This record gives sequence, C-alpha cells and structure tokens, in this order.
Amino acid sequence: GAYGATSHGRRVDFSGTVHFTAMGPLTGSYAALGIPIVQGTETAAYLINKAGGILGKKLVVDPVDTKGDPADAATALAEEVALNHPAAIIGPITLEIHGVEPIFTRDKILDGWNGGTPAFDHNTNKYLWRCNPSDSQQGVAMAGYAMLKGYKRAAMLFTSAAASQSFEPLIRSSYARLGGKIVATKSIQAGLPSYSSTVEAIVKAHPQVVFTQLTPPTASAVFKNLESLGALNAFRWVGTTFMAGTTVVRAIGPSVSKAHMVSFIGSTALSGAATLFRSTYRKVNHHAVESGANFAYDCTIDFALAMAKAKSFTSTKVIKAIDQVSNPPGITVTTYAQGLKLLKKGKKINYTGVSGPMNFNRFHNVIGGWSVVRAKGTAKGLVSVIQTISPTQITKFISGKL
Amino acid sequence: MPPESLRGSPGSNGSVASGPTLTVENLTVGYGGTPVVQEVSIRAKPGELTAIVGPNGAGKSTLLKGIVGVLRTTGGRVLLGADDITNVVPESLVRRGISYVPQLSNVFPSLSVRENLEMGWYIHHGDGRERIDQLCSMFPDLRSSLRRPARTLSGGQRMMLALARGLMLDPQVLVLDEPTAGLAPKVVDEVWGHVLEIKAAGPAVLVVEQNTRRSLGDANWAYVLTNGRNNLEGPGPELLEDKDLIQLYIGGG
Amino acid sequence: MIQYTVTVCTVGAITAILVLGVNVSWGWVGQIDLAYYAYVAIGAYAAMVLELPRAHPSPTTPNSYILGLHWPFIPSVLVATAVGAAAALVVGTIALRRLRGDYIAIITACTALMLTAVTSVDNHLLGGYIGVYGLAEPLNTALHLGPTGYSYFYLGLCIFCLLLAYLVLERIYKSPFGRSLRAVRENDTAAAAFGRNLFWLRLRGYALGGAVGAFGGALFANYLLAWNPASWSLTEVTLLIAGVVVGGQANSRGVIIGSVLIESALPQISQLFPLLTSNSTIGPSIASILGAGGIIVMLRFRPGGILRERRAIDRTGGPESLVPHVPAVSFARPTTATGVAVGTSSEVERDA
Amino acid sequence: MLGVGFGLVTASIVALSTVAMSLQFSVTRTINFAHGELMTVGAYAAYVVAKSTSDLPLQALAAMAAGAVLGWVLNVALFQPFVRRHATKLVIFVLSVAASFIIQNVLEIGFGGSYVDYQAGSTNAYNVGPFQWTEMDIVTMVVAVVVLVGLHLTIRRTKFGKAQRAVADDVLLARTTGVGAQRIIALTWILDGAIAGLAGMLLAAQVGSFTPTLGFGYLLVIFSAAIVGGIGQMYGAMLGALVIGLVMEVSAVYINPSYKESMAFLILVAVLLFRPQGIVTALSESNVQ
Amino acid sequence: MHDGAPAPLLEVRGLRKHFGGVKAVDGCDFEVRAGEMVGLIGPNGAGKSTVVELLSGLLKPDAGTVLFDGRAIQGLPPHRIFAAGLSRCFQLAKPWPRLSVLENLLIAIPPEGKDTIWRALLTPPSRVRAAERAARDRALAIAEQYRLYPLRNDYAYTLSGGQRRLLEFARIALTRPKLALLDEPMAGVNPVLQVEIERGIRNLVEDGTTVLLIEHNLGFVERICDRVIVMVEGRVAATGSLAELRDNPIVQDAYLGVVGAA
Ligand SMILES: Nc1ncnc2c1ncn2[C@@H]1O[C@H](COP(=O)(O)OP(=O)(O)OP(=O)(O)O)[C@@H](O)[C@H]1O
Ligand SMILES: Nc1ncnc2c1ncn2[C@@H]1O[C@H](COP(=O)(O)OP(=O)(O)OP(=O)(O)O)[C@@H](O)[C@H]1O
Ligand SMILES: [Mg+2]
Ligand SMILES: [Mg+2]
Repeated sequence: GAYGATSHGRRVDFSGTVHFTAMGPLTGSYAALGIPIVQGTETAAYLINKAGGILGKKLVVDPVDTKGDPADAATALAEEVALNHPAAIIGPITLEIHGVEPIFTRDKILDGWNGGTPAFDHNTNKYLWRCNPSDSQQGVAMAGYAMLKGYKRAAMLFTSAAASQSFEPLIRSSYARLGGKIVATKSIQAGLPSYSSTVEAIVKAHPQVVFTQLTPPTASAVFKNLESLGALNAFRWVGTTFMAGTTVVRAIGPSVSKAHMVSFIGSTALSGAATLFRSTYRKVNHHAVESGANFAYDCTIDFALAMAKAKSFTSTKVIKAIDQVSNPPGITVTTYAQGLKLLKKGKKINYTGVSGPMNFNRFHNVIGGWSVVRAKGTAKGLVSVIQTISPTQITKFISGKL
Repeated sequence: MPPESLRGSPGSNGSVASGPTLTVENLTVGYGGTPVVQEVSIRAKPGELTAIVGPNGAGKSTLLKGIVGVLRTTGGRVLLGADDITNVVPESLVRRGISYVPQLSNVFPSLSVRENLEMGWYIHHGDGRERIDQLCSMFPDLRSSLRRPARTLSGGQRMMLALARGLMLDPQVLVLDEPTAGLAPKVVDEVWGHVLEIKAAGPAVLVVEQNTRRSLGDANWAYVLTNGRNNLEGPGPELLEDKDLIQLYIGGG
Repeated sequence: MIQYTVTVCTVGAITAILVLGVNVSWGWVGQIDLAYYAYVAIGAYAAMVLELPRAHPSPTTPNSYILGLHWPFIPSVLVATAVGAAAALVVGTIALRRLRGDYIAIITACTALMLTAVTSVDNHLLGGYIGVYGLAEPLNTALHLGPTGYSYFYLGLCIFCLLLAYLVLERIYKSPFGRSLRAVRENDTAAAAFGRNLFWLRLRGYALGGAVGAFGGALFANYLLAWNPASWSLTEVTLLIAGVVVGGQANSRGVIIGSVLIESALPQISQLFPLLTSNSTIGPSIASILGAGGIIVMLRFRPGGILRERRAIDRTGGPESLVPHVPAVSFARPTTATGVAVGTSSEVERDA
Repeated sequence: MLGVGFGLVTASIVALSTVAMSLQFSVTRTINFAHGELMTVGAYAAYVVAKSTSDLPLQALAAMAAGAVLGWVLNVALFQPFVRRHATKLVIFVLSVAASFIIQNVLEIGFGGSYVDYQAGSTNAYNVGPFQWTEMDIVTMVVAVVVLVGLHLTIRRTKFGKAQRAVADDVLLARTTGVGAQRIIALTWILDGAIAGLAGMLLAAQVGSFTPTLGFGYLLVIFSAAIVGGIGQMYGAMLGALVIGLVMEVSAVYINPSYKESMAFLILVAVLLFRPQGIVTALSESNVQ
Repeated sequence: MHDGAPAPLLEVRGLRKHFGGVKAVDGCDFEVRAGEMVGLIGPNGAGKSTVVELLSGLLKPDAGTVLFDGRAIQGLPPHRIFAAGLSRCFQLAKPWPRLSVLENLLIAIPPEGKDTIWRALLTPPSRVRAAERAARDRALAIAEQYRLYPLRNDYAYTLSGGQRRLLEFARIALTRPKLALLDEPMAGVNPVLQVEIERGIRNLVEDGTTVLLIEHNLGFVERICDRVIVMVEGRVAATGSLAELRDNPIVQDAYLGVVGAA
C-alpha cells in the first residue's frame, strides 16, 4: 500500500498498523468476482488512511486468494490469521463462506461478507455481517418491478448454477404471490458460442419479460441469437445487479442494452459519495470501477467507523457499535472522514455508502432500497438510474401487494 | 532370380570403387553411467566385410549406436575417410552415406511397408519407386505386404523390411546389427549373399552377427568384443581357427 | 502461529493421504486418472450426508440432503470410504474395460466434470453449488474439547489415519498384488501372457485408489465442516498429481514428501518476492506463476522424482558358487555400476 | 434447425482446434493440457490488433502468429527438454498443466482477470436454406473448411507429412533415415499453435467477450471431439467436432441446458464403449484388424 | 511310440486366423503329446507366431478348436489359458521395462493362491517374507544360469537384444508350465548361451513340461526335437523327423533353400 499518508498537506503519524483481510477468488474462473472485493477494500483503506487511519493506526489490506474453493479459502485464511491477526475480513463470496465461517467464528474475527445466497437471510452468527443486500431482496424487487410494469408472463434465464439456484426460487415465489406467471425457466452453461435452442424455446413461450443474470460472453451470445431470430423486441429484460456492470453492458452492446434491458442496483448513494468513490477507485486501481467493489468499500468504511466508535479493535466490542454507526437514527454521513469528525464530537451517525443506506437488520443483513438502471447507450457501458424502489415497497411486495 | 546390381548408380557397376574408410579410434560410449564401450578401435575398409562378434551384452550394438550418432560418445573419434564425424547427428550422417539398420526397433510400426521403404529414400527427391521395386524382388514377402502397416509383419518379415530400408540408398558405409536374426535358413543365405555382393560393389560393410561361424568365415577382418573392449582381431577365417575363441564364443559344434 | 502450524499440518496430513491414493492409480497402475478428485468429493459428500441431520435449520432455504442420517463420525467415514470404492468400480468398469492411457485421462476428466455439473446444478441432491455445511465438530460431542484442544485432537487423528493408510498401502504394494499391478502397468500384453487378468487387476487397483481418496475426502470434509462443488476441480487433482510426480511415482514415501513440498513449500516461494506478490491486482497471478514454475523447476532437476520407485533389489553378493566361472562371457558391466541411471539413458523400450 | 446451424458454426471452431491438437498429439505423443491457451493467446492477439484496425485478416494473422509463437516456445522451453530426458507421460501431464496455469496468469497480469470485449466481422444475418447465419458465421465455417483441407493435403501429399508420422513412430529411427526430427517437431508445434490461435480468434468473435480462461474451458470439449473421431485422424477430428458440436447445441432443446457439455461427454463415453478407437479409426482399420 | 495312444496334451483342429486378406493361419491341424519336444518350423510369415498368439489367447481365432489337456481353450482370455498351464515366450521380447530384471523374474513365478488385496493385508508378515525369500532364491538361481545375475538389479529396458531373449526364456523356465510355446528363444543369443538354453529346454522337459519350439536354427531343432511340424502359408505342410523332412521338396523349396539342402 502506497497510500499517500497526507491529509490537507500534513503528514499523518500512525502509531502502528491494523490489518483487514480482503478475500475472494483472485485467480481462476471466479476471479472477476473476487478482485473487486480487494479493490473496493483498498479504495476504502486509502481514504481511511488519508483521514488518519483507524484509532491512529494505519489500515493495511491483505489480499487473500481463495481460488473460489472453500478448502483453499480455509487454509489461506488460517495462514492470514496467524501471520497478520486481521481485525476484520471483507469477503469472501458465497462459494467459500462455509469453509471460512468456522475459522473466523472460532477466532472471533469480524466478517463483512459479500455473498448473496438467501441461506444467510436469517443469519445468527454474530461475527458475520452481510454488506450487500441478499439476493432474496433483489429477487423480490425484480418481481415487483415487473408486475408494476404490468408484465404478467415472465421467463427466467440464468448462467451458472449459483445464480439460478439463488434467484430462481425467490423470483418465482414473489412473482406468483403478486399474480404473475413464470412460463419458462432456463439455466445455461456459461461461455458457449451459441444458445440458439434455449433462446428459441424462450421466445416460443411468449413471455413479456425475462429475468436474467448472464456472464458477459453468454449475454453477448444470447443477444446475438435473439437478434438472428428477429425476436429482440419480443420481450423486455430485467437483470440483476451483475447485468448493470460495464462489461456486461458492453458485451450486449450499449444501445441494445439500453433499448431492451433494465437492471437492479443497490439504491444509489448521494452523488458526492459516489463521485469520491469513483475517483479514488481510479486513483488506487488505475481503472474504472468494477461491479461489486462498492459493497466491499462500504463495508470497510462501516467497520472502520464502528471501530472508531467502539474505540477498540476487539470484535465483541465492535459488533455492538456497528448498528450505532450504520442504522438510523443519526446524522447521515457518506465518507469516513465525515463520520470520524462527527463521532469525535460525540454525535450519533448513520453511514450511507455508495451502495445506499447501510442499514442492518437483526440478522446482520443490510436492507436497502433499489435503483432500476438502464444503459446510457454510450460506448463506455455506463448506466443511469430511471426509477427507485424503496424498502417500504419491498416489504409490500413481500406481503403480496403492489 | 538374383536381383540386378544393388548399386543403382550407373558406372559404379563392376569396378571396385574405393570409398572412404570408416575409422573408429578409442571410442567410449555408454548410456550415462559407466560407459558400456570403452576405448574401442575398429576400421572398416571399403569393399570389405568387417565383422564384430562377441557375447551378448558385450557392447556391440552400443558401439554401432555410437558410430552412427544415435548415442553421444564421451571419448575417442570416428572418422569417415579423413573427416571427423564424431557425434555428428544421425540425420546428417545418412547424407554422408552411412546407412544403419538397428537391432531393435528397426521399422516404423504404424507406417505401411511402402512408406517404411520410402523413408529409406528420404534424403532424396521423389519416392524411390524403382528402388522399392528392386528390393521387393529381393524380398518377395514385402511386395505382397506393401500396403500393410509394418506392425503387422512377422518377426522375419520385419527384419527383411529393416534391411530393405537400409539398402534403399547406395551407402558408402553399411552398418548392420544382426541382419539375419530370426530369418529362415533360405532367407539367411539370400541375405548373406546380398551382403557379400554389396561389399564387392564397393562400400564398407560393418556387420554385427551372432551367427559367428558364418560371419567370421566371410569377414575380411573381424573384431571380437568382450566387456566393452577390443579383445581380439584378425582376418575372419583365421580367427575361426582359434581354439580358445571357438570354445568361448562359438561353442564346440 | 501455533494454530497456523496445526492447520497446515492437518491439511498436510490429509493431502498426504489423498496423494497416497492418487499414487495407486497413477503410480502403481500407471493410469492418468483425472476423476480422482471426484472420489475425494464423493467421500466428502458421503460422510457429510451421513453425519448431518436431515434438515438444515435455515428457514429460507430449508436445505435437506438426500440422506441426512445423523450418523456418528467413525461409521460415516468407513461407509464413505466404501462408497468411494464403489464409485471407482463403476467408473472403472466403463473406463478400464477397453480403453488405454490417454483415453482414460479424457474419459475420467469428463466423468469428473459431469459429476460436478450434476452436483452443482441440482440443489435438492447435495445442496447445489452452496454444497453441504453446518456440521458440528465430529467426536467433540463426546470429547468436549475447546477450539484449540480440538484442533490438536483432529491433527492427531489425521496423522494416525495417514500412518494407517501408509502402512496398509505399503503392505499391498510389496505384495504379489502390487507387483502384478506394476507388471500390468509396464507391459500389459506380457502381463496377460503371464496369467494376469488385466481388467480385473486394473479395476481393483483403481477402486483401491478411489477408496483412499474417499477416505481422505471424508476426513477433509469433517475438518472443513463444509463441502461444495467449487472445492474439486482439475486444479486440485493436478496439484496432487504434481505431488506424485515430484515426489517419485509409486514410491509412497516419495509422494508424501512431494505433496508436502507442493502444498507447503511451493506457496512459500511467493513469500520470497514480497514486492511482486503483495500487489493486489497482479500479486495472486504472480504467486500462481511462481507456484507452477516451481513445479517445473523441481521436475527439471529431478525428472524421475525425489525418490525413485523401489525396485526389488538383491544385495547379497551371491553365494560363492554362483560367481561366473567364465568371466569373459559374463555380463558384468565393465567396471562397477549395478545401479542404473534412469532418464539419462538414450533408449527406453517403446511398446511395439 | 437453427440449432443445427449454430451447431455447425461451433463444430467448425471445435474442429479447427481439435485437428491442431490431434496433429500435435500424433506427432509428439504428448497430451498438451496447455492447448486451450494456444487458443486464448490467439484470441487476445486478435483483440489487441482489433484495437488499432478492424481488418479481419490482419487480426487472424496476429492470432495465428501468437499461437504459433506460443506453440514453438512450449516445445522448445518445456516439452523438448523433458522429452529428451524421457519424462514419463505423467510428468508431461503435470508440465503442461503447469504451463497452462502460467500462461493464464500471465494473460491475467497483462489484460486483467475480467472480460474483454472483442467484436469482429459483421453480424448481418443471412438465410441459407433452413439455416440462418451471420456473415461472421459463414466466414468461420469457410475458413475452417479451407484450413482443414489444406492441412490434410499437406499431411497426406508431402514429405513433411510422412516425416511427421515417422517421427511419431520412432524418433531415433527417423533420424537415422535422415529426418531432422527436431525441425519436424518444432514445425508441428508451430502449425498446431497457428491453427489453434486462429480457432481461438474465431471463438472469441463468437462469444464476444472473454477472459484468460477462454480456451481452458474448451479443452475437454476438444479432447472429446478428438477421441470421438479417433485421435490423430484428420477427418475423424472433423467428424468428432461435428458430432460434439451438434449434440451440444441440439440436446439443449430437450434437457436442462446446464447439462449441455455433460451431454457431449456422454456421447464420448458411448462412442468409446462401442468403438474404443474412435469412429474413423474403426472404419479405416476394420479391414486390417 | 505311444502304443496306448494317450489323448494328446494339445490338439489343434482347423485353426484359422485371417487378417483382412492375409491368411496368416489357414486351417492348421496338429497335435502335441505330453512330454514331447516338438519343433515348429517354416518360412518367414508362415504363421508360426500367429499360432502361438492364438493358442495363448492374445488373438482370438476365426475358426477352429484348440483342446488343451482335454479342455477347449480357444477364445479364452490369456490369463485363463495361462492358469490352465500353457505359457509362451514372445518373439519380440516383451520385458517389463521399468522393473528390475529380478522383478521381471519374480512376476513370472505364479503367486501361490490368488493375488488379492485382502490376502496382501491379512497374510502374516513372516509367511510373506518366507514366500518372498523362496521366490527370490529361485529367481536368482535362474538368473545365474542365464548369465543375468550381475544384471539382476538393473532395469529391464537396459538389456541388450540377446539379454532380452535370455530373460524371455528365463521367465518361462520359472513358470514351469504344462506346455511351453517357445518362439525363437535363441535368435540373437550368443552360441555359447544357446547351449545353455538348449540345456534349459531339456531341463524343462525333464521336469514334465511339454515343449513346442519355433526355431530357424535347424541344428538345434535337430538335436532337441523328437518331431518337427513344418508350416507353410498358414497350414501344416509336413510332419516327421527333421532328417526325413530335409529331403521333402516342399520344405526344401519353401524353407531351406539351396544352401540349406546342400
Ligand atoms: N496383425 C496382422 N495383420 C495383418 N497381417 C498379419 C498380422 N499379424 C501377422 N500378419 C501376417 O500373417 C503372416 C504370418 O505371420 P507370423 O508372425 O505368424 O509368421 P511367422 O511364421 O511367425 O514368421 P517369422 O518366422 O518371420 O516369425 C505374415 O504374413 C504376417 O505378415
Ligand atoms: N538403454 C540402456 N541403458 C543402460 N544400459 C544399457 C542400455 N542398453 C544396453 N545397455 C547395457 O549395455 C550393455 C551392452 O549392450 P549392447 O546392446 O551394446 O550389447 P550387444 O553386444 O549388442 O549384445 P547382444 O548381442 O545381446 O545384442 C549391456 O550390458 C546392456 O545391459
Ligand atoms: Mg546387440
Ligand atoms: Mg514368428
């Protein structure tokens, strides 16, 4: 970490270091999911250190590669814990959580998890905090949105067992509760050059909307197939957060994506926070923000604030402070520096990050609103918000009302 | 029935052209551990049959492999005429006129018999069709099997194919490792006849044989190799007189 | 630090067991078996579904596993081992009956991939891609050890199992059965001509490997307390195979050393270049490159592995009466050398 | 029917790569698990060139060059030194997997682990009989056929081809008949790399965006095609690729598409059970044995 | 010779094996009685080795019956035929290359009982050691006899051509079968050691083994064999003693050639 240790031109004197572990698959086929975790954490660390570190200590981020494998993750984490005694872990993703959960629980280390599986919707592990909304909330939001738009027939198309297993049952049940009908469900293997038969089957089922999560090459192939079938306009697409990522948008083609697809991202931050995040991210990582990095970023800052609040790195104490810095009531803060200043003044704060309000429920799951976004249609593949769905709406959707 | 001259190039017929002599001086060869062949010296003159005999495992095949560049030598020299060809790679030695028929793995099993023969013509242009035709009249068994993969040949047919491949060229030095092993008596006679004929036409013929009696009988010069070293040498028929030698290597027949 | 050492040793012991299993099919039978990790996974899954209670207490996804028998540890591990052997018998019956060498490699790789597809796509069977989890520490219901004490206990258990596996396999290797396997590996036609039932021998060897794999897998799952499809892939089996090759095929002690080198020493190479590997973007890649490069380098210096396969060696100089009476005809090598330098000699018999 | 059409495109790409692999295998008798990376490298080379020019032949050339260079390097730096020391099959296996890891990670360092976009050729669609293909699809199939026929002629009709097979049988014996075995082997690797690189570029154009694991993910499909067809058999590889490509595409209509690849493997198992030497070998050698 | 005409040990009737157009074995009939030493000679490519492959089960015959010891064995897998007491050596030697010469010999000694995993685990170590020592002693004695003793610890692939043939024969000598099919055991072997092999064959026969010997060295055939079968083009052309057959025009023309007849 070569984070400039200056703030307003003066040197910050750190009285030692504190380590955060950023873990996830950094190599192999899931690397695209793990690398943003590390980069988001490092972006946060840069800003935290610029603001004087945590309790006077410099925050050091240790990237740990899990290779997407719980077994590798377990040994790698054991090594990391022994060598660096991290105060918190950011990550990993769903794939490895069951391998590392026993370790951080045993060693009483805070974990800011980045997985979506609904299996943890009712989490009772006090060290585990999920910083991104569960897939289940997203599923409900997607189903509700489609019904609001008046789409009563839907299909689902997912690559990878992971996405389909977590989203499929959720969307299906929420959609049914709201009165919609799922007419086709397809799960396809990522990365093949063509999916014509699958696409054809979906077109034949005549849905009005298709819920989806696809890897970029798959998305690209699927849309090509759709185009050659002349069925681009047959229905609209509602995608998960993943589909709002720039690579996916570019793979589909920004203008095609703009015309046919909306996707869901965690409710937008106040614009100041997002701009700071984006520019710092670019400075630290030398490229544009990758999807998913925002959660790791928010999580890191939230934990850091909680440590500042608890005046301790001891996890049992920090846990008690997390709610106090992230949930209302309190003054909304969007950066670490802001929060720190208010905490020093003895104010109650409510951190709201780039991924929206970081409000944890009693199961340590963050509950937030959702933004519906659409591609801008420019070559960079950026998206813009067209609508928002509030937490109250989600609650309504869950009870079967629109 | 006996085929026409085996020397294809016109002009060389009849006249005993004297090609280069193959000279091996103090050659040391092995497989990485203690050298199997140590400081062996032999000489094979053009127009002569030079035989190497010796017990199994004496290092005869190893010596030949050292000469033709299949094994790297660690001491001594090999000369072709005046040229030093020590450790020259085998693919260039063929072009210098050394033709070698190994004892084991001497055919390309998955190539057809015809392709095996064509491989013997590899360094020339074309496919050596006429030459193949000549050799097939020498080994009629091969003609009927030209299109079969060599792996389906019988033991003796394999040896014939290996020999025929070695004879595709007009070599200056012909190196044969046990050319008659596994051949029927009639074929042995024929093959041996050809070998004598070839040598008479000019090239140096260096042959390793377990059919000791016969090879010594016909050899202009012969070497006895034991334990990887030169043991004895002399004109073949003379060696046959040596009672001790008979006792040790040839058996009292 | 001690806790870390315990972790490393436990995983090391389990890996060593796994490597001993790979060594059976790769080293003894000479088969390129890429499905090996599937047997590890089968053992792990089998142990888990035997030990776990049927329903997992999670309200949103009421995970239930096909068996969920809530068995105790020891019978679960034993049955898991048997299941691994049975699975290997099934795959072996298909793959070994008529196929050879490289074909088996591909077939087994495909089998492993199909199994991964099935387990990760169908979430009613074994929990889909999330896998099975939520196991209580085995045997600790009776032992009541604290976290540290328990980790020592489990380490001890794994080392005991490793020793057991080692002794059993050594015994088999030296037996006529082991020798027959090697004969089949070296030249199957000749082995058949000398009365060996090729298919049956190969199959039994293969199942033995599968059983050891499943045994190791069961121990592994009980250590991790979780298992999912992401934990078994070509990468995993390759590392085990690298252990076998680096250590010395078919030499049990060698392969254990090899596995220790691969699993523990190799990752340390990257510690030697902290500047390169600490970078979060390229660091992990560089670490992987160093790891893979390390394997290549090790093989470069010892292509035959650290320890050679043990040949039956006779060291008696031989009784006096046996000394050849005609030295000139004997085959004794010119000077000394009865040991041969493998890998340097220029000609290795190819199968015609 | 559309499925069949796409199957044909997939099959062309798989066939190219399979034939390249099969050629290299039959000459050197080593399975190269880094074969997928030859494709990946080709894809990245095309991607890099595409940044500065949209000229398709140039991109193809770059892909082939990159693949060829990598093939050559693999041979010289990795396989030859070990083959010379009589490394066993198992050692070679480990080596090639290690090489595959290294290349993937080098690419990851160079291009990042996430997807890069690659758009090549036009997506104008045409109806050809019952099929519907884009221009790029048609280009892909034509290129595949041309390359495969050319390769076949080279191998059957030239001395190079015969020498290759001789080297495959017995390197030492081949050398004593005057074959520069090292050269033949090096050329084979280069050819393998060039064709695989081309296949990688075509694949990348089909999938539109890719990561460093592009080729690795295809490895087993390619091996399966090679085996279904009969390893080392040129037409066999083509036939195998066709079978695998069509099965993957058409089976998806009837079963859970997640099992697409598994279907291909099931076909493989079935073929091997009944024709252990693959379809084509079984046909051509039935009169011999 | 055999007045009571006991049932032959090996009875081959109408044996046929074609490879596409090649009629390698084409209706071959012969028999071998227990205790006999029979020579099988004939020109190259006559089908002699193919007969051995068929008898030992490595090839399946197209037609014909093979009765061995009263049992039909045609089409049985090789290990069953071996178990019935018929073993063979290979014309192109097939040692187990990366095993030591000693191990090559040990494998040839049939394990007592079945070589199963359970037996390996359950036999008491002392019994294992005793059995191993006995086998080793036998193997070493044979190795000594065929001058392989100094090479016992070497990998088999390092053997020279002649040494391989010796190992090939030594393996057969260790198995002590009822019937041994020897395919050119002496080709490439030094004359002195040929005598050793000759003695080995005689020993085999004394120990109750019946021998079918394929050999092109007629001197040996003449000395060892009671009876000779001549094969030409896949069929038996003649049988009898070699002395009788030397004058047989078919044999002379196809096999012996001018010099051999002289
Ligand atoms: N697999 C095969 N495919 C085709 N032809 C074969 C095959 N095996 C053997 N043959 C042919 O069958 C014939 C008999 O071969 P066999 O090996 O039995 O001869 P042999 O009598 O042993 O000769 P030799 O004395 O040379 O060893 C030969 O012409 C041979 O080429
Ligand atoms: N690849 C090898 N590696 C190590 N040693 C070898 C190798 N090949 C042969 N040897 C040894 O070298 C010695 C000489 O072998 P070589 O083949 O030269 O004998 P030879 O005189 O040709 O015997 P033969 O008459 O039996 O063919 C033998 O003792 C043999 O064991
Ligand atoms: Mg020799
Ligand atoms: Mg024969």
